[in-house]
Amino acid sequence: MTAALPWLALGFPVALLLACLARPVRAHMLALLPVAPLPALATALSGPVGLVEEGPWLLLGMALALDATGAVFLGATALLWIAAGAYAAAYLRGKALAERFAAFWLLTLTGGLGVFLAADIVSFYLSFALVSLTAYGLVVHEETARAHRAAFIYILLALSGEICLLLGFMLLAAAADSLLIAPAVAALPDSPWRDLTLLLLVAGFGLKAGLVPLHVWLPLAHPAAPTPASAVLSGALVKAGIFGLLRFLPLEAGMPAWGEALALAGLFTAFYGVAIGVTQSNPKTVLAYSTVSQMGLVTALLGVALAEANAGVGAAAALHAAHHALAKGALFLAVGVVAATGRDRLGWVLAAAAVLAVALGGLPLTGGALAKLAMKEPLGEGYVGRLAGLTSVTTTVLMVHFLRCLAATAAEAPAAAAPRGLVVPWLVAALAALLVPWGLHLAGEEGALAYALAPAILWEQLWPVLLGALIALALARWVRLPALPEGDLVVLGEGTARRVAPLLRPPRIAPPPLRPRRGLTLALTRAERVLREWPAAGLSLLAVMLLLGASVALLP
Amino acid sequence: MPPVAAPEAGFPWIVLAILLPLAGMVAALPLGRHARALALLLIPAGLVVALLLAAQVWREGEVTYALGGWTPPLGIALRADGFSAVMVVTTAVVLLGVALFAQSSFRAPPGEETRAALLFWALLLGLWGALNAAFLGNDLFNLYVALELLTLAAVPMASLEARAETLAAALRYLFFALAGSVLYLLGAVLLYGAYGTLDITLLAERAGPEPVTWAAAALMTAGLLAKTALFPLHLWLPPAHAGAPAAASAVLSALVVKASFFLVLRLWFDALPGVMTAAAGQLLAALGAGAILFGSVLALHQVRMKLLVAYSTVAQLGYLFLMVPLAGGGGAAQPWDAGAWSGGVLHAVSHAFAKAAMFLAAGLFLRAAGHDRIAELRGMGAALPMVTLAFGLAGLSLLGLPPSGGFIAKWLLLTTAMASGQWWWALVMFAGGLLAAGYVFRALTPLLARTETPVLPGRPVPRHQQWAVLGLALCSVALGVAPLMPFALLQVGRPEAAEEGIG
Amino acid sequence: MRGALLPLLVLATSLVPAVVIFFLSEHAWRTRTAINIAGAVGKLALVAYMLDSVAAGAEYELRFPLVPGLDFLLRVDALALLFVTLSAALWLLTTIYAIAYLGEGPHQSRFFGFFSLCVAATTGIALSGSLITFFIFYELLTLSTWPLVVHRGDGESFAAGRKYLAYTLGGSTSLLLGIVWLEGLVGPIEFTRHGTLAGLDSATLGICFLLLVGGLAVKAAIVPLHAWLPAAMVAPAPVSALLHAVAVVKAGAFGILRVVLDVFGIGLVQAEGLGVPLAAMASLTILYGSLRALAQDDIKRRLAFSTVSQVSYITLGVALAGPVAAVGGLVHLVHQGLMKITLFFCAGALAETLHIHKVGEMDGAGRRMPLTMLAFSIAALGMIGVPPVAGFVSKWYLGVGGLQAGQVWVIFVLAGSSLLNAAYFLPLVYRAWFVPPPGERAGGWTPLLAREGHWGLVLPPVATAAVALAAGLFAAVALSPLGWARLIVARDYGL
Amino acid sequence: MTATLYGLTGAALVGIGLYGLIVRRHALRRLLAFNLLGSGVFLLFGAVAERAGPGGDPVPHAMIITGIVVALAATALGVALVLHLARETGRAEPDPPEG
Repeated sequence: MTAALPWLALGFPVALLLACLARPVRAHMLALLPVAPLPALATALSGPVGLVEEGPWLLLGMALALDATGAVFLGATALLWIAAGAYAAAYLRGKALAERFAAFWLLTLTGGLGVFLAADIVSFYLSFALVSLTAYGLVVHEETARAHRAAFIYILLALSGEICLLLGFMLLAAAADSLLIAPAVAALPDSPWRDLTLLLLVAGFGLKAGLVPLHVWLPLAHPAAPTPASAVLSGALVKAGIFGLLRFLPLEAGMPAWGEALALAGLFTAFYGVAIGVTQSNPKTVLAYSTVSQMGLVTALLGVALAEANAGVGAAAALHAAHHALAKGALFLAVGVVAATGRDRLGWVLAAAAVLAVALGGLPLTGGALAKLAMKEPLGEGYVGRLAGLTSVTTTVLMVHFLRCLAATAAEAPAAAAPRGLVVPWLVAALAALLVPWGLHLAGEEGALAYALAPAILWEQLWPVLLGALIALALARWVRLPALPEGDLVVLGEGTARRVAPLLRPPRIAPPPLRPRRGLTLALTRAERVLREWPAAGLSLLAVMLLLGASVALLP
Repeated sequence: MPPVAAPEAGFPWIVLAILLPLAGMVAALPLGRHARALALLLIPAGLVVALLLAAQVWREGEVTYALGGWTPPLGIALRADGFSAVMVVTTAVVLLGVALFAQSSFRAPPGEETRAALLFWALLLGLWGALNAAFLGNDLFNLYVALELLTLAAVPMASLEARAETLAAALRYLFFALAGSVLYLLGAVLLYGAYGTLDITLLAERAGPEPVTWAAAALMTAGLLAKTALFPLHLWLPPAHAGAPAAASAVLSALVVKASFFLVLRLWFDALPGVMTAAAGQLLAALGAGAILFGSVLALHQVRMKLLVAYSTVAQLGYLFLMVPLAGGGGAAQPWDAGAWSGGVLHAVSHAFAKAAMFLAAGLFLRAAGHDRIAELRGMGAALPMVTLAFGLAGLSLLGLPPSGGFIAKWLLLTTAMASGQWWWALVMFAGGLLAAGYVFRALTPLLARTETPVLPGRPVPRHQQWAVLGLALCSVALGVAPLMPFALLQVGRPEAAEEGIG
Repeated sequence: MRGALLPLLVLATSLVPAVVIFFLSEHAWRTRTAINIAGAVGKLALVAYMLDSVAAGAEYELRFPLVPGLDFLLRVDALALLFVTLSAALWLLTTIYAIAYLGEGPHQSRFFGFFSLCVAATTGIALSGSLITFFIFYELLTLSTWPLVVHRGDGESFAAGRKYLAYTLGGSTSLLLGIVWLEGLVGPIEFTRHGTLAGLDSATLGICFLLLVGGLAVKAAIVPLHAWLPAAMVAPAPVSALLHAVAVVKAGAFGILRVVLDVFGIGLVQAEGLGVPLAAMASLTILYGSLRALAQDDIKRRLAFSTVSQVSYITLGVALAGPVAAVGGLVHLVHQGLMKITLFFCAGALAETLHIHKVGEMDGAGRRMPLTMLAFSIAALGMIGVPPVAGFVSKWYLGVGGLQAGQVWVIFVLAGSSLLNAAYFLPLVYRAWFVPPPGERAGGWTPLLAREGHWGLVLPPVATAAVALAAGLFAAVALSPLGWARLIVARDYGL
Repeated sequence: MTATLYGLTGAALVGIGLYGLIVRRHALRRLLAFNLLGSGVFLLFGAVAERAGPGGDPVPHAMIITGIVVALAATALGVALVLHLARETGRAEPDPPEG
């Protein structure tokens, strides 16, 4: 039974999509969205399963597996998908093109879950590509100019990322002569193309995870999508990149140079995201930058692990991912709820959002705090660890900024209330964001509870949050930050592209004029006229005769 | 002494093959309008005779027959080897097609003037007799008579439509052919003076390389080339062939020029193999190459379809002469012997079918449209689909593309050329094929063009004529699908020089 | 005896209809359709039967001497069957499509006659067991395609036809020269007798390889011999489908496969260093074709240049001369056919139903013809190499094969090509699905307005797209194109 | 001796005939030139027969007679054509005037 569950988890959304070919099912398509991830949640809850090679006839021989880390990733994202799905069902009801949205949603969902379940390279790539490409449909959905631009940049970078991954995977598979991920990664350190492979993989996954400078699509795409889509994009889909790094970096063997570089890139991203984020005013954009920052942090964690050959880092990363997925998802959903809520009822909504937001900064007793706790040890005491600790402060700064932006977007009518279809999924996600990390934490070693509640630890977690909040308020009060465009660096790229594009267009070459009659033809026609003359013909007859005679008589 | 077939060795089909048409011609003259019926009766019968002769050759090997029981050098011998048999059968088949085609064009219903009809059928029978005589004769003087008879039948045929330009063309044809005949006769005289015989088999034994034979060979070959219209002696061919009525053009282009070619081969391979040199072979091939390139380019630029087809004949005749230096070349790697020789002969045969079909098709277009200007034949393909198909199929053979007799022939020639290291002749053949593609498709293009309103033939084209054209074209294709039988037949009595080469 | 008869029967299933159709009256619509469909179905059935037995190791052979030493030889081996199966299946669909596409148009007997003849020639090419038999059918293909290219009968068609002939006949000349040269040295060359060329010197081998592959490269549209292909897109859509996916281009690629695998043999090609230049040419073509496609505004022209690019994957695969890459090349023969024919079917349907010819007119096409555009999108994604569509499998094998053959640059060619493919295919897909059709507000989609064309124009692309998807999704099944390609390579390499 | 004389005369006739055939434009002149040519050849043949010894070789004689008949027929045909041509065009020159 457990062996069949992963297949069910992937097959169910696809089956639902196929069922939508029938008109009656299609009429209720939106209602399917929260149902589709249920088997995946069940799979995650039933715990790790070993390698399941029940699909040797699929793709190039498909195999699935679920380890403990994968189960956490899968479970958390499945929860988010359920909540966001329910939210989407309410959000899009009766709107145009809802069916198209639902179709892309189901496809993205399948890919997003498949990433965590795939045990062979090709299935992984398939899932990853499915996520990347079909998410386009979610980003562009509203068909506004902004959505088109965001979606274009998204697909451009996503495709580049796909290509990098494809090449990396080819190199990996060719070197290992195996399509299963585990043996292929184990063989990577001895591959003749080791560095090229790593470069391509890091670029491909980093792009998805928003590693600077490959992050530019993220602050454009996440806000442009409809709110529930933003939630899964920022909550669930970026995790595919992190999970990819976790799966494909040779953490057991360790590679100090690569690890260090990755850690630095991650840290830089963590701070960069915040720095740009505080200049933004759209709450969704701020959240997107926050995602960039958070993923940078996890990347730094993985970098350290790679440098130190610490294969046990998965649990910490998973915990962070689980929390971030649910919290960030819930925050995005909150944006939609706030937008539908009047000033009169805003208070409790903002309060709940505030808890979620500051939890990302590591507010004690929240899931965020547990995540930071789990990451503390693997990050170590070095400069990376210390700098990573500082991100609690910066994250809080960004989150407070977010709350201020969020409050400004409330509905105009003071008495407006968000429909229940939006509020309930949001609350479920928010609750999950608080509770799931605790569940995971307590499932760990004994004494985990006491450790997490030790006053020293609590203080250690509290002061950065307080500091961050103070800085944020100070910034808001006294500093006037410049308003940077969404997607920062991308503007430079677009400008360059606009200038370069005309140069690439091939010049029009006029076809050469046809010459009426070519020289040879003319000459032959003249020759024919001469040969047709009677005396010429007679002389040729004589000439042929003499030549024949000569060749018979004189030549061998 | 060659074995002489005793009269009881087998029925003398060989004699019948010559006598039947000649007797028919004589009988036709007083018959007037009924000459057509006689010809239509005799031609199928002649085909049967030809096939029986071929079967005889196939079963018994080379057939010789001494006329009146006198053996050479005193008597005159007829001889049928595989080569002759193949040519005789080809002639009969082409004539059958042409006769079917012509039976409605050259008929004289009671009350109409009968001259053209009588003349055509009588000439056709005479021509046929002359052809068979040329293919079956084993005596150089006999062959001269056959050639002359051929000329005397062919020239009036070219001028059946007594317009000024056809008459002029016929006169040029006549003069050139006569000049050729005289040269040939002069050579024959020299040979007789030196060796006292004109029997090919005996000459082959007696003739050696000495000045008399050299001169004779040069004279006879030049004379025959003039009759074959090998470049640069082709001046008479395009106007004569293009000016004749379609049925006549078909016979002239398909068969008449082949007779003198046949004699060139007889002379070089059977009569004087020891005399000819490799250099002479290269010279002949060079002329052939010239014909291929020159004729093809000119065909490419013709405005009228019949002229295009006529120039294509000039070009295609060139291929025949490429076999001379290639014979005997590079047999080691090939599973066949005498590839080039067989290829050349097969080319002659497939060209006969194809060219007959093409001229007849051109004639039908001319009839339907009232003119044969290629560019103005737009839409004729839809009006006469079967004829267009036939034209295309015949073109296939000229291009040397499979499946067609032309392809097999070209293949044999090409492999020998490459195997014997004479790659330059292969290049010429390739160039010729490409040029042929150029002119064939240039002619096909307007035919297939779509017109605003469907084109209707100006004069109705009888169905049996269309079938005759298609039948001939299919023969050229069939030769490419099943060439084994003619190929094997060709090997009967094959001259040694064909395998060992000349010079 | 039955063994010898089968190849002939397979050939006859399209040859006989061709001949019969030529002589049918223009108005005998029902008879013509019946004969067409019967032939196609019959061929498919025969092929299915042979697939089963060839997988079990059977081989069929029919030998018919034309002249001594020049045998007409039909052989059914695994490679032949790969191509035959493709052409048989696509023929059926293309016939259905063509019947719907041409409707009541003129000259149908001629069209379908040559159409069937074209398929017969393709079948012959696939089944031929010796170089000369191959050449015979190769030429038959050239000639039977010309009337199809010029079918519209206007000036543009004839210009295209002239170009087509000039290129292909030039190519055949080179091919024939190569064949004649080789056979002049070693006698008849059959595909089963490996090693006959081993004794020749390097220069001769090199020149002959150049002549043979150069001649075949015309049909395979390898740069710079590709110019006929984009010109030939003036032909009706079913003909384009035939040219690009089933017959002509494939014949060239298949010929290169035969020459490399069965005439020279991988070992000799490697030893003489002939593979790498060929692979380089193929790579150049892949990139050049894509770049040119990018600049085309006409949809069919864009697809045509895309074919130029895609077909060279096949050549690239065999030229790399490693088993895995060869699998990639072989399997792309089928995959490209499935995907490209889908694209052309769709382009034709768009032109017929909505009069869409240019990229800029594609706006909202997906909302108006959802099924057609779904098929189009699947095929386009497959061309880019997105899993699980079949194109991915080809690319994967080519890439891994290239790496294992020590040619790392190959993967960058693949990467560049994929990006370019995306750059010229995705705008079409994007416009179709995400831009509202002219005259409709953004965000409005009323599915009821969808108007697909005649079912005969919809079913074939949907079917081929489904098969392309299935070929990728179930690639690991033994009878999938991939499974079959593996079987061929395993037999050829004696693995 | 007679044989040599025959031979020389024949050779001279052949030369003259060839010259006339090539150079002359008028159809009748060409026809006459052809007859000269033919006669030259027959004379040569006669010489050959003479050389065979006393009484001569009968075979060439038979051939000469046949040849004369053939030449006569050809000449008749030629004359008929020339007449026809002259009736159609008023000229007896088969070559197109522009050449």
